[in-house]
Amino acid sequence: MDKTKKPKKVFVQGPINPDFVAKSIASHQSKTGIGAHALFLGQIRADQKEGGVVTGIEYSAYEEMAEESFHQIRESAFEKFDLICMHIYHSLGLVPTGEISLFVFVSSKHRKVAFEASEYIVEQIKANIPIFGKELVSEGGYVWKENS
Amino acid sequence: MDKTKKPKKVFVQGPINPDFVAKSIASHQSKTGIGAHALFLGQIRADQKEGGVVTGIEYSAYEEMAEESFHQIRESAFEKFDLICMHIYHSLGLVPTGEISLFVFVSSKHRKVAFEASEYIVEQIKANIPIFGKELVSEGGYVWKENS
Amino acid sequence: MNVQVMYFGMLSETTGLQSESWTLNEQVTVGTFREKVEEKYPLLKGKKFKIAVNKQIATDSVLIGRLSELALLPPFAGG
Amino acid sequence: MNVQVMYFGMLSETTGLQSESWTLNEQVTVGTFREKVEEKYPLLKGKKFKIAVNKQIATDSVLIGRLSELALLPPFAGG
Repeated sequence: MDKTKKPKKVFVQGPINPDFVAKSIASHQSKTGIGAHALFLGQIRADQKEGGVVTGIEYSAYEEMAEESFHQIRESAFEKFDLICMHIYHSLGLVPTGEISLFVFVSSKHRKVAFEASEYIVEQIKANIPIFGKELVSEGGYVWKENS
Repeated sequence: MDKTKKPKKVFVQGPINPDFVAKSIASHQSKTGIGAHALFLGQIRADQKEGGVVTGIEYSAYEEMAEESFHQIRESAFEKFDLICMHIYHSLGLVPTGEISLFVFVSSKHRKVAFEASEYIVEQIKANIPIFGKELVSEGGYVWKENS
Repeated sequence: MNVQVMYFGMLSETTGLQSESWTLNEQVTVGTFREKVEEKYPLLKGKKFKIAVNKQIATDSVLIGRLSELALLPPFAGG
Repeated sequence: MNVQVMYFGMLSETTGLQSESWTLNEQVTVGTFREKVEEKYPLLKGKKFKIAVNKQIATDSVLIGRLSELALLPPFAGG
């Protein structure tokens, strides 16, 4: 299966394509111990800011540290939850409003584990990965995003 | 948006295709109030049974009642959770091992609501929809499936 | 009065039927109908099943009305 | 000793730099470095930031060793 714990490539340039999600799903159909997949997708909202409406987010990261932090999240998730597979993808660079910047994909035998792991991993990413985001607004400026 | 509460078509014949999932995701990119999508996919496991390993599930349903029950789940989910969109698809007929028989797709502004609604809806489906499943096993027989 | 009775999943194997018409007295409850159907198909006795009246799961005290659609539902397996 | 210091996100705007080399005394703590960097770039004082030493978030009492890689990290925005 997929339990090798070597660091995996997480960052992708620009938005995450729905077809990429489809390919990820299809590639798990040969893993017949899986009964449940939980997928989380983060999509860029057109929030209203002082300088207009958000048109996209420009992501940057401390990449070397982020890769290590993603690896720690992977390890702790595999320890806490009886997962069969786990994949994380996050965008760098510009992701326009309406497009996807985060894709967390966990698979397990039973559904409960998949639900719990999915939420755990997303919360860990929001809190612990050194990723930075500039929310570009329609009137030309930008606002630095801050996770709550 | 998608909040009209008329009954929607839930049942699909045979497995749910990953490309269909991709199309569903893509069709939500114009809804720029969405910040979080939670997707649940149920996949057929190759469980070991007395008569061999499961090779697929043959689904049937009391369709008219099921459509009404799905509609009730939709209504209660929209009442309980601040959702922007919600879609449910379930297979009828034969779904081979490794393929997908259930696709629950919820979208909301913030992630917490999406996680909670996804789990709620899946549990409701498992408990309350009159769907029946014959697990076909490799030695030629079958076992009637029963949700726990 | 006549009512339509449907058998789903493993219960359609037990009865050998997808559906059939029953003639019931007025004011019959679901509980009474349950006894009658188990009398007609003794193999049903060991099985777990619920009875839906007009697409709603019904308890034994519910009265079966004219033109009702009854269904015998084995354990659910959706998902 | 020389250490490399990186500034991310809005902090690279505040300092006008992505990274620079600092000369620090041995046995300097993260807390002392924080004071020094806020002295050098007074606009940092109003900002929330964490300091990572060798890719680990460090508390103020951590000692900065030779060849360390320091990074000033503004609030995270992943997801």
